[in-house]
Amino acid sequence: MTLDTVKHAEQTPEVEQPWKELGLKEDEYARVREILGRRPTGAELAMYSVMWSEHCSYKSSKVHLRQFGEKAPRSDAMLVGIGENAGVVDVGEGYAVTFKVESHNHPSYVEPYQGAATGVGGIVRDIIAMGARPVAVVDPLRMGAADHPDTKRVLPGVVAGIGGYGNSLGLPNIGGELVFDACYQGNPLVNAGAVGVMRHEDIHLAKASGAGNKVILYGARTGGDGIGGASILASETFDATKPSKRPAVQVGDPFQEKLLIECTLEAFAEKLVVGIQDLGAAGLSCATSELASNGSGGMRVELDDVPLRDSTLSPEEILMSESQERMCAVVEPDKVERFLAICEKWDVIATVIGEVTDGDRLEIFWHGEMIVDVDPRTVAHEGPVYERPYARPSWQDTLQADDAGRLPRPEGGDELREQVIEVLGSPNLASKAWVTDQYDRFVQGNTVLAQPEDSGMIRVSEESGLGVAIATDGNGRYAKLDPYTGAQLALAEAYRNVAAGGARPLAVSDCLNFGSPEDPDVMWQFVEAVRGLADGCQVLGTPVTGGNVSLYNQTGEAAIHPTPVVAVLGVIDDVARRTPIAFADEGHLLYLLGETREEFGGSAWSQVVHDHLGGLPPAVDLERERLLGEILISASRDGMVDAAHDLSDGGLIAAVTESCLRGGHGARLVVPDGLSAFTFLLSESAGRAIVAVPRSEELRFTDMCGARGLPATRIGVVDGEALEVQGEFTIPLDELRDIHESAIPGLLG
Amino acid sequence: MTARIGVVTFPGTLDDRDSQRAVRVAGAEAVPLWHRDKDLKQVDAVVLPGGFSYGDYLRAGAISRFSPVMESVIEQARAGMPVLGICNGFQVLTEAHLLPGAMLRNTALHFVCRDQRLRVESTATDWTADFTPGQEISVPLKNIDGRYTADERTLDELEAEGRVAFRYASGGPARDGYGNPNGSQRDIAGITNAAGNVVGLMPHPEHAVEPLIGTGRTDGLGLFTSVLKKLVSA
Amino acid sequence: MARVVVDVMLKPEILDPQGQAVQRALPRLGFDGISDVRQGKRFELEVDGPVDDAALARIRQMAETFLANTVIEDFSVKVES
Amino acid sequence: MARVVVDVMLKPEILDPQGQAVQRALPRLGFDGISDVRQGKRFELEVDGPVDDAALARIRQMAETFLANTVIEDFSVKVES
Ligand SMILES: Nc1ncnc2c1ncn2[C@@H]1O[C@H](COP(=O)(O)OP(=O)(O)O)[C@@H](O)[C@H]1O
Ligand SMILES: [Mg+2]
Repeated sequence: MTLDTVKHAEQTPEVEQPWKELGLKEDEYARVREILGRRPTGAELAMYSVMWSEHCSYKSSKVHLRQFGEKAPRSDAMLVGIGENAGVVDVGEGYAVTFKVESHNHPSYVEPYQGAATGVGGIVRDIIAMGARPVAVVDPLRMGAADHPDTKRVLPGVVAGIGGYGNSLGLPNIGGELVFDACYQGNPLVNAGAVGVMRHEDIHLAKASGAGNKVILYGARTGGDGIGGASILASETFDATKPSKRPAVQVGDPFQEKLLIECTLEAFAEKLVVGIQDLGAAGLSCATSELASNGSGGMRVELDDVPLRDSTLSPEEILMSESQERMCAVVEPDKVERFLAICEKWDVIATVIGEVTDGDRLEIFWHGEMIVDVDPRTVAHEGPVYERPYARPSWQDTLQADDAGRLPRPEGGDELREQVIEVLGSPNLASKAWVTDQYDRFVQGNTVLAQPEDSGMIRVSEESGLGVAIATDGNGRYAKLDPYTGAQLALAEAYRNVAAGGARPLAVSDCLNFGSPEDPDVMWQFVEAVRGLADGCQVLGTPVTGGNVSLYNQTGEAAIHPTPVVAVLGVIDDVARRTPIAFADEGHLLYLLGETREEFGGSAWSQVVHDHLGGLPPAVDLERERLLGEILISASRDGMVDAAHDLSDGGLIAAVTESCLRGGHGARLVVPDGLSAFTFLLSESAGRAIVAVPRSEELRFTDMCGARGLPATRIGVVDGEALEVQGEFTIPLDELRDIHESAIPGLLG
Repeated sequence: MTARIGVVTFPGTLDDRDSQRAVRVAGAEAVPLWHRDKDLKQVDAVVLPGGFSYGDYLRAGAISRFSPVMESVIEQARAGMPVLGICNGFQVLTEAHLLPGAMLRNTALHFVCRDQRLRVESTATDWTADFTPGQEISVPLKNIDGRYTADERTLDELEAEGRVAFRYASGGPARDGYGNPNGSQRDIAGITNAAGNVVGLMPHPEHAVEPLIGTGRTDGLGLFTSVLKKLVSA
Repeated sequence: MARVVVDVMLKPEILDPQGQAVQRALPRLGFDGISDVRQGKRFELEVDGPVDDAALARIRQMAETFLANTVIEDFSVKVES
Repeated sequence: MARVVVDVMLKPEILDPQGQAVQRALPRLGFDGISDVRQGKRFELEVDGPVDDAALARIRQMAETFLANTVIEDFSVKVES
């Protein structure tokens, strides 16, 4: 077979090329030919096809994601915004924090352990690529029905994979979610987030500049992993009946990645790195074209120099390989030796594979012949952009009209007690300890808060106590009822969780999990959710710094619930001031902050007791969220509250239960005037939290709420060995604990 | 002059910086040691920290045990220098035959992370003198290969010679950290050599040295202050 | 009673970090001349009753659906003499 | 080039929870008649040069000191044909 060189391509314009198999559309292929003024070589075709896939080019979502930039609130904290591997925010004292959430949904369904493990690996490399030391991971998960047999296959594998990889890297897992819903049966969502810390001056970007600078590939050898994966994986509906379409499964090597972290940080510390990029989806195609197009010059790469695990790989395959645990650095010539020495110290294979050139072309050679000659911008940034048609689904009105407020409610204390127990023991509200006990939350010795707290919190400075907090949230049921509001509720909840711990929310990352963008209904959900999130961030003053879009999460015609997962990052001046959720002391007074309305659309109660999804989700008032946040932060800073817990799914009763169990104390609750016990306990109105106030602080605290106009209702006291709702029912703490803790182990056995 | 305590970093070690912090919190000087160097930099004691050295790919601790630094550690340990192996470090010590027995996969077959209650069984070691016999402490535990195993004769010998240093405490509910988390024989969490200078344990005392952080307790500090006292008074 | 052994190895094209770690360690331990190491699993099954074709077919099916993850692993079944 | 296989199994007296977990799962999956399962490791070594007695002796030593932990494991070495 003759090598398909650039020269050869020029001479043989008529050659049939497998653009379709590689996932390109006819007009996209034509566009490639137009850009090049000839047909692409096989290697060029490989590059364009992966880089122009949905996964890499965001072709369906791009036009909408722009709002995150356009509507971004002014924020002095923002150091690096959308577009880089991850956003970076200033947290004070010269420290900067980078964080991001990504999806690894399809691979985790095919091979739960490895899919989830490599998901963690990928997001952590994004963090290192910014110049930061990774300090924590989080894992928002959505699984099929808890009692479905396939959930028993997927969930334990996913959890073991996330733990197996993250634990081996020495990254504390400080948060996440686990939600079960039948809509995720064939499309579980495995999102993974990571947080990294650096000094301002250590921020690095993915760009190759300075002619003559060397391009160094380091980390694992390149094998045949996931070849074509990027395009096939993300651009077509996963169809279990056609196993040949399954992407090759990649096996993660966390040990290699740990070495990669340490050697990269050492190279940063010695200021050896001009630009850096991790290798993720689209492997070398992505790294070389992005580095080159973001820099000032061009790049020349000798593909023969790439260390291979499988010597039979073709140049196209090398360019498309998605082998894990690799990075690409741009290094000045006189620093190359030192860079390689550091890699050697850490037993990391490192090879100079090319250099930055004066020109503006990306040129790739194989056996001395040029096989790629492209303008890197056309590969990395000028992919197709779709304005996909979208329309409010015809069924949306019917769904919203099916008001959950009309569902039969419990009559009397006994029935209310039964239903409360049913809700508390449902898999979505039960303790997630079965999962989180498989994750190391202590490593690095800086964990201040971790599961089951509202947010995870990490100390950044041992000297000052400066810390950061992160929480992720997203409720697909709310978003199904109204994607605009649903996205804002996800944002509001994560924001509230961060504030409840005492940290000031600063910035947002997101992972937008949706069905097929080719379905106008789904596209509408996506458009609405993005608009909701962008508008919400504007009001809350928390810019979106980056994120990830995962489309085609559907099985046949059935899409998952629209599931925008939102991560909010916050900062706290002194972690000694953090507020935990535990009711730790008897006699503390319980206050409910915010207003409770009759809001049951999409609620846990409507799902668990009535298997119902309809009506409208709870209303959002972001100004109110902001005020609530300010109160929670002030109360934490000034030591006015001893515990705080946000209210979300399951309503007040779920939050009180968690705080009681965590603290080992019961509580006596009184139903406030004007509310039914049912609404008081189970409504899911947003913008609420409960706090435990020491008696000595009561006046100061209520004065503050009064002065700022935040409704604060005294609803009870921390007391005894049971949870008592006066005049309604009592549940002993032991029984409550049993309900809470045995549900998930019972399901997974 | 305070004591100098070395902390070894193998490829894949995770808790080296935490162990250094614990050493400092206890009031000693922490000296980083590198697996490829035989040179122990004249430290007075050595900590082999936790992690997944070499990925634990063959067996936990199996590859690290052959590193150059271990040649010196083995030699010095035999000569009486205090050595503490935590988790992966404990595994390295058993692989190096400085401590008897071996570690197997947890009976639950998965990683276990929890706040663990321990009973201090022996205070006659360089690393436990600051505790009182029978004292109960609580420190984080996190491992997947933590099931301590040895043959019956070895176990009997350990018991008879008072060389079980820490045991998983019973007497309370699992959620409060009681009970054997991994199927270790005779609830053994940590042991010592006959001379009392080499101690290995699976739980992580270095994660329990500061209020607020981790479990918020400082029960682990005693190991580090114990050795410091011995070194300073020596 | 007879013993049937099922060997499960990662497919050749799949990365084997465990085997690699062993291989890289060997020269340091003074063992040269090993150009590749792959690490897999070995299951020893004690079978009640005769190991006839039907039993072997069942074990093969067990290996395929349960002992091996055929997305990434190959297996082989043999009767131990 | 020749292949040498080293099998490493837990000693019979050592509890093997992995093997047990497999065995317990089998009846649920519809596989009966397996009275015991043990799970161990299999190493496939590609040896440069001839696998003569000297080479085998070296590999046996490698297994004894490194591939197996003889406190808990037994091993066997065989040349693959
Ligand atoms: N998959 C997971 N990984 C890590 N932490 C998790 C995971 N699932 C739940 N958690 C943690 O468990 C706690 C309770 O979860 P959840 O009920 O979803 O909280 P909330 O409703 O406040 O968002 C939180 O601390 C959350 O971070
Ligand atoms: Mg929460």
